Amino acid sequence: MSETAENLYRALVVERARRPLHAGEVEAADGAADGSNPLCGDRVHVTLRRGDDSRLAEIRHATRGCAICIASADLMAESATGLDDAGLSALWHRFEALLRDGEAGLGREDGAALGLLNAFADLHEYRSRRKCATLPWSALLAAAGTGEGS
Amino acid sequence: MSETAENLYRALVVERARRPLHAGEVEAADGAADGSNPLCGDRVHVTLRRGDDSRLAEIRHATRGCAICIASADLMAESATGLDDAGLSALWHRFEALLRDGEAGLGREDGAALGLLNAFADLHEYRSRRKCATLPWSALLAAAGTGEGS
Amino acid sequence: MNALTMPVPDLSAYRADFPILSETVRGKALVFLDSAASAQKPNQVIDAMTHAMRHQYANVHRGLHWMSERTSDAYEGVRDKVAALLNASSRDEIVFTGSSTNAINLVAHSYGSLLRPGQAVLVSEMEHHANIVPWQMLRDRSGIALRVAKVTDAGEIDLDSLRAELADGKVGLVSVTHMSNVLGTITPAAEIAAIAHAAGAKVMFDGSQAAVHQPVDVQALDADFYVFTGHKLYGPTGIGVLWARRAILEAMPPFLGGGDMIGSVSFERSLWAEVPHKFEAGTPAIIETIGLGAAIDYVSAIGLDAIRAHESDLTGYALERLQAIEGLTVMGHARARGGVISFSIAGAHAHDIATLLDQNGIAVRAGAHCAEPLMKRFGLTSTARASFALYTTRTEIDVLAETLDRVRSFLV
Amino acid sequence: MNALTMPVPDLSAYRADFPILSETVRGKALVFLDSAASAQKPNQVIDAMTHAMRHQYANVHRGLHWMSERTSDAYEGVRDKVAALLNASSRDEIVFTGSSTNAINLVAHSYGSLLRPGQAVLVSEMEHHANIVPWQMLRDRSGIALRVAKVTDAGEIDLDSLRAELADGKVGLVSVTHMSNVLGTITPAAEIAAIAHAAGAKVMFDGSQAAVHQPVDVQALDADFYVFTGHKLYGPTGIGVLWARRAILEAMPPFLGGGDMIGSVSFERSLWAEVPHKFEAGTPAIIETIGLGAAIDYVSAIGLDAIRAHESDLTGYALERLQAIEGLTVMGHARARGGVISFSIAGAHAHDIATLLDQNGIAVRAGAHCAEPLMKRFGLTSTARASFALYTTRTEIDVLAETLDRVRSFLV
Ligand SMILES: Cc1ncc(COP(=O)(O)O)c(C=O)c1O
Ligand SMILES: Cc1ncc(COP(=O)(O)O)c(C=O)c1O
Repeated sequence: MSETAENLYRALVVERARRPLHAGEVEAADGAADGSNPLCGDRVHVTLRRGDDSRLAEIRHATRGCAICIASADLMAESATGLDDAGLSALWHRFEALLRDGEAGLGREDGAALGLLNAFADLHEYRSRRKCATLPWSALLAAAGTGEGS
Repeated sequence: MSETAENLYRALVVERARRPLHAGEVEAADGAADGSNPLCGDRVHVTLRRGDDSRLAEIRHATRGCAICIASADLMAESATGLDDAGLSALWHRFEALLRDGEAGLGREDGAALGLLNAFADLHEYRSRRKCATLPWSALLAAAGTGEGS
Repeated sequence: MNALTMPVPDLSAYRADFPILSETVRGKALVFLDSAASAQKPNQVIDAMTHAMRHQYANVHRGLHWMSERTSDAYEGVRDKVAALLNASSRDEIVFTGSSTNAINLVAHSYGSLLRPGQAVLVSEMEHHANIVPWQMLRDRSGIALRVAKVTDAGEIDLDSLRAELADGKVGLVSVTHMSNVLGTITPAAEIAAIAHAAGAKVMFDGSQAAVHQPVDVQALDADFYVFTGHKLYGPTGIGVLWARRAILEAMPPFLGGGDMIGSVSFERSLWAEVPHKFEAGTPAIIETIGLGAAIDYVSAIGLDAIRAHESDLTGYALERLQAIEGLTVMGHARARGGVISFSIAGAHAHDIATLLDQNGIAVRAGAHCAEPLMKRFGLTSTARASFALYTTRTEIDVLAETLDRVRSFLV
Repeated sequence: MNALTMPVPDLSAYRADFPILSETVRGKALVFLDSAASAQKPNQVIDAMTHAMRHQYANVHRGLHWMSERTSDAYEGVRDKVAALLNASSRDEIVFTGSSTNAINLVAHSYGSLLRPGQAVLVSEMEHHANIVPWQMLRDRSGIALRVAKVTDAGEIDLDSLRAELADGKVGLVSVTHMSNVLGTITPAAEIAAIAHAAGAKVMFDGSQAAVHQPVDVQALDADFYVFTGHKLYGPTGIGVLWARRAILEAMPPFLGGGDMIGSVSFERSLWAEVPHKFEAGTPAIIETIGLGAAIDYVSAIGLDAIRAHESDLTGYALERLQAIEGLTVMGHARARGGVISFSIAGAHAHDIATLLDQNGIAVRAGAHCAEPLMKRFGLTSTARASFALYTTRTEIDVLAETLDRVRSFLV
């Protein structure tokens, strides 16, 4: 695959799809929600626990889906841990912008804030796959009760 | 109109459309029938009287329609007078062939048998007008009870 | 004629975009005055369709691959163009259908199924069969009533009759034309919408003719449904449009079942997709939709205001020239009218007129124009009809008038 | 594979007729293996449509003028071509619709309205949504039952199950596919027709896939209804075909109302036109029908026997090459099959496979293929699907197999 696959399926994505670090379920969760795409049958179950400061202390996902979907769930769990609701919302909007417009559409600050999530920078060229990456987010936003998400 | 109209609207056709010679109704008719074309609203009422030999002794038509339709009714009445049922049927088939294929499709004998009806020789090039010429015939065939006609 | 603030634009340069206009017919230059039946296609439309088939084509929506994504983008992009053309408040209010006829049948089946026995649908006497027969079929299927608003001698919808039919509050839907395909009358759609709404009825406009000849703003009209058909708007056949308010579309059940209109399917139960996809079953008319998009770009670049001004000028000129012909009567004389003129000549049958014009290369329509009830209202069985498009010229109207004069003296 | 008496023909020269096949995608030569979703179009089809729009176009049927008559001739001429393609006993048995989906919905509404509560429609587990959802909607509208014949593990219709569902004589219509768009299975249509008729049911075949890959003879099959869709037969979108026996069509009420399908209209009552026009409301897809005619001429000149032999050879080769890939499973192994192969790779998701193939210029479909119940039957949510056409080559299959091998080692 090398050169051509590089762009979309970066090593980090393939790695996390194969061996997710945040798979599973939070015990005694403060929030939980499902996301599903009836067109391909993909499903994500997200559970989360909040700290005393109400920030997201732990996020786990149980995902049946494609590599993009699993890796997105996993990198989402990693990136969103430690955020408060405003921070989660801001990160989601940056991620959405990345999927819509690619890196070109983002300021330097956004790029820095996205961190690991920049692994999906090339997904904007594959419009029909965007939903694979946003599915875990809609579950997380529902589990966090922010009233956002697609 | 001259040159171009010549072919379809021959003088005989225009003449008979303006002043039909066989318009009207046969009194104490032996047969009568209507033809109508709902698409253009044209109507023909044909009445006929048979002689002692059962040949067609008199044919009259009351036609509301276009020039082709009125002229066809009138030339039909003239040409069919004196025929027996077999003769009527034969003339109809020749006329139909003329409308379908033009003069090229007919033998010399047919051409002679058609007589005045040859005035419609160019109608085959105007497919959507053919029905205007056949409408009176379907009424006549019905009035004569031959079980033919379109 | 309406007083128009716009000077008459010169659209003659656009004729060159329509290759068919250089054809000869029976040895004469084609004079095509049958655009109300179907308009000719500019190179821009032909090229858009050809380009899709040569370079960028696959089935839409379900494909993850490049050709499918790009074709979906092109297809869905036309939804935005249609929304802009009609000034719809959302692209999701645009449903693609096969034609105006299909769009009206969709509404008659789907919205019609929400009407209850005792309720009525109100049409006018000047409707095309496409806006009569679907309602008759609904009536016979479901026991709603079909009411008819009268048309005046001038050829306008009689608004008093319309109000009277609405008075008992039983009419659920008023469905009338926005421009008559026989009389050319442009109906006062905004006024009709206000009257209908005041009586608690929804209102649908058949814009098959109107959308071609003038700008349409469904929000300004306060319409609930609007339909038009691609082939009259210089686009391909096989594609039409239904616009309806989103809340109405959402309340309507789907009409046809199949791929693309579902969320999920099991034998027990299927879930419908969101609007507008709920109403688009099966592989859509992809290439034709792309062609329609090119047609919308084309007329938008010229400007529908300019097209209206051009056709208005032509119509005024044609009325003048035709009415000068001995024995010629024009059907209807509405104040607001577009480029469609139906006429009779005393002593000459419309079919003979049409055929003799055709022998001179001039294409007009003759018959009842799919509007038998209107013909009956005027005591006619058939007329000849000349209709104009953005590519029609004064010279063509001169040829029509001169030839008609000769036809008359030949026949009468 | 069926033993075929015909030697494998070399169709490679025909590739040049399809301009899109020279395109590159993401920098690679396009390898288009998604023809079962929609086939690409040869120049002959593109040119026929372009010719109509450039040189000979007007609305059909009602015009007396030259352009209209000639266009009507071209349009009606395609009815003869379709009748010949299907070996229908009369051209009047051919109804033009917008697609297979529209054709099946027409039958579900019109013929469906003749079925009585207590009667049933029988489909199979391997149907496309287009042959499921219209019957569900009929069920929910009119109280007929929807029954389902099982599919065997091999991916064939279980004829014992079919017979069992027919045993009580309550099934009015059996509607099954003639070729699965997921499994490639070609169903034993003549045998199914005999079984259905013996139980007093009529039978309809969804030929959307079958008509593309093999000769079809509706009389030899003893079918009652047959549908197919133009865009899969190398024709344009927006055009489909319903064939049905004349007596059945005559007994069926019309479906959509409007122009062209009526004899006469008054507000009280309208009279329907003769078949097939009774079922063709409004301006038909004129340009698309002409395109379909060109497509039929095109495949007929090559010969559907030759196309079948070519695709059969390709399919055998592809099955061999794909099944050699580690972890790859082909869905179904019917004895009679056409050029459609669905497959999974252990540990790799179909969407990832499709996207990685697309990055290499190879277009395949991934998902449930508008056949969710069949996927569920096989315990799958999605597969990748490669499908072949007359222009597909062994080289393309080599590229697919080699790339799949790399995709597998990359993902798994
Ligand atoms: C077996 C089968 N039936 C029906 C259809 C529907 O065809 P269309 O979308 O052209 O209506 C398809 C293709 O999508 C198909 O493969
Ligand atoms: C006013 C009006 N309504 C409806 C139609 C039907 O359009 P279509 O035949 O494209 O469905 C037409 C044209 O034929 C029309 O002029």
